[in-house]
Amino acid sequence: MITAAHYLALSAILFFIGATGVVTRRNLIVIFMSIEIMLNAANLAFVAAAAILGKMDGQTIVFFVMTVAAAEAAVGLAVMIALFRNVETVKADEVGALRW
Amino acid sequence: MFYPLAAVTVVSALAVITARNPVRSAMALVATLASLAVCFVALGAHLVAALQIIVYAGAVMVLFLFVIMLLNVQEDPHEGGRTGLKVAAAAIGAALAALFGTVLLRGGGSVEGAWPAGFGTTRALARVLFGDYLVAFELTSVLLLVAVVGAVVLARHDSDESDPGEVEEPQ
Amino acid sequence: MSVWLIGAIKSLVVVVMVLQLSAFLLWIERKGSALIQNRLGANRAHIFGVVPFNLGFLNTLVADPVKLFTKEDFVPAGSDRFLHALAPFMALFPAIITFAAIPFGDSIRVAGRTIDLQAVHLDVGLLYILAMVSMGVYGVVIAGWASNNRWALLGSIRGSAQMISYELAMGLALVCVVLTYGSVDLQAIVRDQGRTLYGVVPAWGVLYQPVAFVLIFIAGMAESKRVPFDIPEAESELISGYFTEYSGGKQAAFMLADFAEVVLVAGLVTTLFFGGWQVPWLTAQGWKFPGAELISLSPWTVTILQVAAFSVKVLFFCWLQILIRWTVPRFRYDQLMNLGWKRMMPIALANVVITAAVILVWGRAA
Amino acid sequence: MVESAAYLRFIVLVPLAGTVFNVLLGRRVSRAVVATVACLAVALAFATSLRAFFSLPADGALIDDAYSWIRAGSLNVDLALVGDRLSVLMCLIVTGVGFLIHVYSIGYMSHDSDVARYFAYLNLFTASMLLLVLGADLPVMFIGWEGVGLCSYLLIGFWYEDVEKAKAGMKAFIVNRVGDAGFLLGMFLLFWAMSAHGNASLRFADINAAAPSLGVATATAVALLLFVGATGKSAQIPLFVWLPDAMAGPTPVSALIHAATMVTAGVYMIARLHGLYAFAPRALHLVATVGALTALFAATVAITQNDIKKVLAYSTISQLGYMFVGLGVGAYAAAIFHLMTHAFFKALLFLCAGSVIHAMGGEQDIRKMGGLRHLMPTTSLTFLVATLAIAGVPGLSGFFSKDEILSAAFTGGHYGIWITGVATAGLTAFYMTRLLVLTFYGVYRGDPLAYGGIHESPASMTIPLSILAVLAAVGGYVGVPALLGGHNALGSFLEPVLGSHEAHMGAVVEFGLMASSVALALAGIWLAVVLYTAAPDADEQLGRRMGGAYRTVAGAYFVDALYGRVFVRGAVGWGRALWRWVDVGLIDALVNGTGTAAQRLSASVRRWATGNVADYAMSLLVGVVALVGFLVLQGLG
Repeated sequence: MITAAHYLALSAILFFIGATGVVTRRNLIVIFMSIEIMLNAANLAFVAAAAILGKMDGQTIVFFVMTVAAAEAAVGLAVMIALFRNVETVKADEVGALRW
Repeated sequence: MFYPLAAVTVVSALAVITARNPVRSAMALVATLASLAVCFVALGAHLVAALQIIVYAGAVMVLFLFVIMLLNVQEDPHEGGRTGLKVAAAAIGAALAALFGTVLLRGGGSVEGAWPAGFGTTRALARVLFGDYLVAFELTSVLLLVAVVGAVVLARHDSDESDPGEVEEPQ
Repeated sequence: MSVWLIGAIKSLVVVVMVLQLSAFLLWIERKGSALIQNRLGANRAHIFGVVPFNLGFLNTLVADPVKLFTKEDFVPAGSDRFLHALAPFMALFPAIITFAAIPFGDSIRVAGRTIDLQAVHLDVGLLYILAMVSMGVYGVVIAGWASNNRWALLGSIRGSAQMISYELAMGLALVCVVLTYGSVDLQAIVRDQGRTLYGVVPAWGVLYQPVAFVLIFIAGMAESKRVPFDIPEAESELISGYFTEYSGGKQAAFMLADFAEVVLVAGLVTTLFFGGWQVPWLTAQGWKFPGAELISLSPWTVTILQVAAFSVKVLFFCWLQILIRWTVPRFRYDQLMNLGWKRMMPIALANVVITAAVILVWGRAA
Repeated sequence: MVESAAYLRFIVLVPLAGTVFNVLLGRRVSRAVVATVACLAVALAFATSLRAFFSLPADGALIDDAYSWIRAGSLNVDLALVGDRLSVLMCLIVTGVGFLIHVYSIGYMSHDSDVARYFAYLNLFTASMLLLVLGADLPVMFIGWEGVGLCSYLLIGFWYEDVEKAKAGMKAFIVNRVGDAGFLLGMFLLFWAMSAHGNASLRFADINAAAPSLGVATATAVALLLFVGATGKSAQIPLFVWLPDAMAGPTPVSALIHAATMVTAGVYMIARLHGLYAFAPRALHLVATVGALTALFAATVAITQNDIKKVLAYSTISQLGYMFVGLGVGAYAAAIFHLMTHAFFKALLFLCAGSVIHAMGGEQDIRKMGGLRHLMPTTSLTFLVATLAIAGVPGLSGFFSKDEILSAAFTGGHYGIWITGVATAGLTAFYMTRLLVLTFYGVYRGDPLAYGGIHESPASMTIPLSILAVLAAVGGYVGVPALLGGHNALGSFLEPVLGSHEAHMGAVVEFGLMASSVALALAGIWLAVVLYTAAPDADEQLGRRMGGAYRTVAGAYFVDALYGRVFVRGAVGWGRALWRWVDVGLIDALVNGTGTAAQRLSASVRRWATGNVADYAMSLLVGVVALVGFLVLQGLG
């Protein structure tokens, strides 16, 4: 019997994978993808919650999360293109001009 | 059905953060998203699943790939550096997963119980979306518009570079 | 367990149908293009070298795949082998599984069980198709990337840009369709087209949404990346575009995917605008011509007629696409983008607004 | 009886307008326009003063309450001007003499490149001096007091390219600050005392009226503090040292500021506050003593000076001493009388000296002059008149005013002071005659090549000289004492303001006094004529013969050197010590230490900001784990 707990655990694991990716990777695009994993982990939790409660609100939230994620991806990738045009890199640790 | 699906999801997610090549990461992410879509279907969220594929796999990830190719991001030979950070991150991430798992598991309940009639259908979602969340929905459209304009402004070359008509103007 | 079994059988039927149709299209294209260009076309595939035994399309049907699959599977140096191998399947797979949602007949009753003549009955069928079509782009992108070849990469970038662009117009046109029928369930949409207007004219979607039909047909052709939308392949410019570095079975997969997409477009257009499996004036009980008595037919007969009608319609639109492919020259890249963004998108948007307004004022047709 | 007269303010404002004009436009218009505007401004002020003079009420004053300046708590200070007999007389002196000096300056400064600035300063000085004179209360007077100090500084250092001259200006300013500190303290104390008696006003009328109720101790303290201010401004012992150096300025400036007007401000101030001083007899006695000592001291120094302007400077100090003697013995009217006659003849002397310097091309050493009377007849003649006037030759102005002071001193029983005064009169006659003889008589001792270039000054200079000569000659007849058949018009004119000081000893005694001083003066003249006509180098012989004593006197008793050693060097030493130990060692160390500490702290903290997103994400993650862990534990517990 698969319970909501299974899906929620899966969600937690995915979130952990995403968070780890954000911290360990240097490539900004991959970091971005890791963030998408985290967002999707949250989505999964929402959908599972909707299934538990039998209400549609969870799925509706997912709709909004997706929209925001799409907007974020559009702007974020545009930023990356602008960044690359200026400093010729998308490595997170090579873009430290504003440090200190 | 759940366990193989979960396995695929987790493995592909791991592939996203371990692959050296960004394109492979992206493809692994597509796999993750697709298997998550299947999870959504299993949880009765058909429309969300379809949207997941259309929006994420179909649009966002293509955008990612497009940018990767445009910037021609190569494999990173130094990606192996900072082992300490990686170990620490993995440890903390695991701790986080454990904590979340603890919390989430306590809130467990059946997902295959009696859903109300029409649960997960387009009609049901639309009813909520255009009812309780109408304002948020409309605001989302504004957000998207702003994001589109912002993306265009950011990614655009400077106008004096890209406009050859200006250059060819006779003196 | 029988649910699984029935599903498996249906899936198998659909897959085989699509693949065979695609292969068949290969022959049609060869002979059709010869017909259009006033030449003989493929005529060298003999059986045992005896001309009378040249059974036309059957020979080519067998010979082409055999030839393709027995060629060397070449992988260029410095490429990503895994992705290189993955790409053809990424191209072919979405094209084939899209058919899962397309109904090819009304539901039938066998041994007390109602079976939809549709691989999977999806509540969100139309969105599913859109989703799968959007997945098709990966094959192109990955192929170009994995080939470690500039032409291939250029082709894949062109291809992805083109597909994303036309997906937009297609999506907006599909919105009109959804508005018209009030459903995203393809079976429901087809059933709805079984009505007649004024008791005479079959209420096919093209009568309600002619603009959407044209848009979806054009966009669909663009999605299949065939002439005049073959910018990503463009032999004269990019050798062979994104699958320049492919040979043997993998190249065959790409070709198959192309033809599968042709079939898919035909199937989609048929389903949405030309009544799908609906035969004019044919009801579940039999033919009911306007102003005439009901000609009673057995359910099996009706089903066979429906499937046949669907097949004929699909074949017609396949042929139409091939006709266009061999008639119209290739667009330039800027023309392609202009058409997608500056012509079709605004038209589609206007169409959405007008449709919504009409429905708001007069109500839905159904 | 008080009459409102709003035109009083124009006496101050018109010269000020001249300043504004010359500051803003002076560099753009011609020299003629600059000079005309400046002179016209003073002339208008003089005319307005005349109007005020003729419309003076019989017993009372004109008041111009121009503006309510300070309203703070119980303190009410109005920017009010008062035109009573004293201040209007002063106005006439200031504007009259000032006008002549302005006219004289046209010729004197004709070769200078920065006339606009000169006349702007001069007009500003006139305005400030008139404000000082007309001010109805102490703070307003103080504005004028500071204003004239500022102008004095600016004009002494007018040729600021010469570092010595700029330094002289600074010296004048700094020494005056010492006096001003006394003035300010006196003012504060007075305000405190007045407030304590329920009348928080600093109007002169109120002060003089309230003086009896202040108590002798308070009145004495206030009077002494204000007198410190007066010694600064009027160059009395111990703050006289700036005046000889102030001769660095243009000579008309010396005439106007450092002889005729500004330096008399202290005298005027004490006369104004005579009601207060009347109740501080000890202070008054000190004033007289200081005045007498200064008079004698400066006269002795003047004998030994060889710079024509330095002689006149010490003479001025000496004559100011006379005025303070007058004040000190209670003869306020006599002091003002002497102030007026001194303004005439000392201004004339300075202007003549200026004429000589102008003619000699800047030469000021009298040892290199001589015989100039043939070349500069007008200057020579007017100088002679002035010399006789200051020497106290009967019939000329100095005789009457000086005699009045001396007789007042004797009458008041201040015999020591009287003796000092008489001795000073003799010395004055001697050194002035010495100056006259060495400059204009005998034979020319200067550069023979320059002899041919010496010429009489232009009319713009000689006409003021002539007018002043007439005034110096006859100015005394406004105050002819009753003894000589007069009725002391000035004294009675000022009586409503200053009160009367008529204490007669009898005709015989007075004649005796008069005769003794006249005899001493004539003796001084005779000695000087004999000595310096015969031997122009008598000073050198005297110096050789007297040695150290002569050098002491010639060096002004080394007061300057003493101040330099004690105060200046002390102040510099203190400043250096404070700079080195307090500023650098303490304050800088604190400031820099704070900065360094912040820098070190941030240097270690900023390592957190690596610029790497991964690290930020990591810390975020740690925080999330901690937070969630806390919540989980709380939820489990």
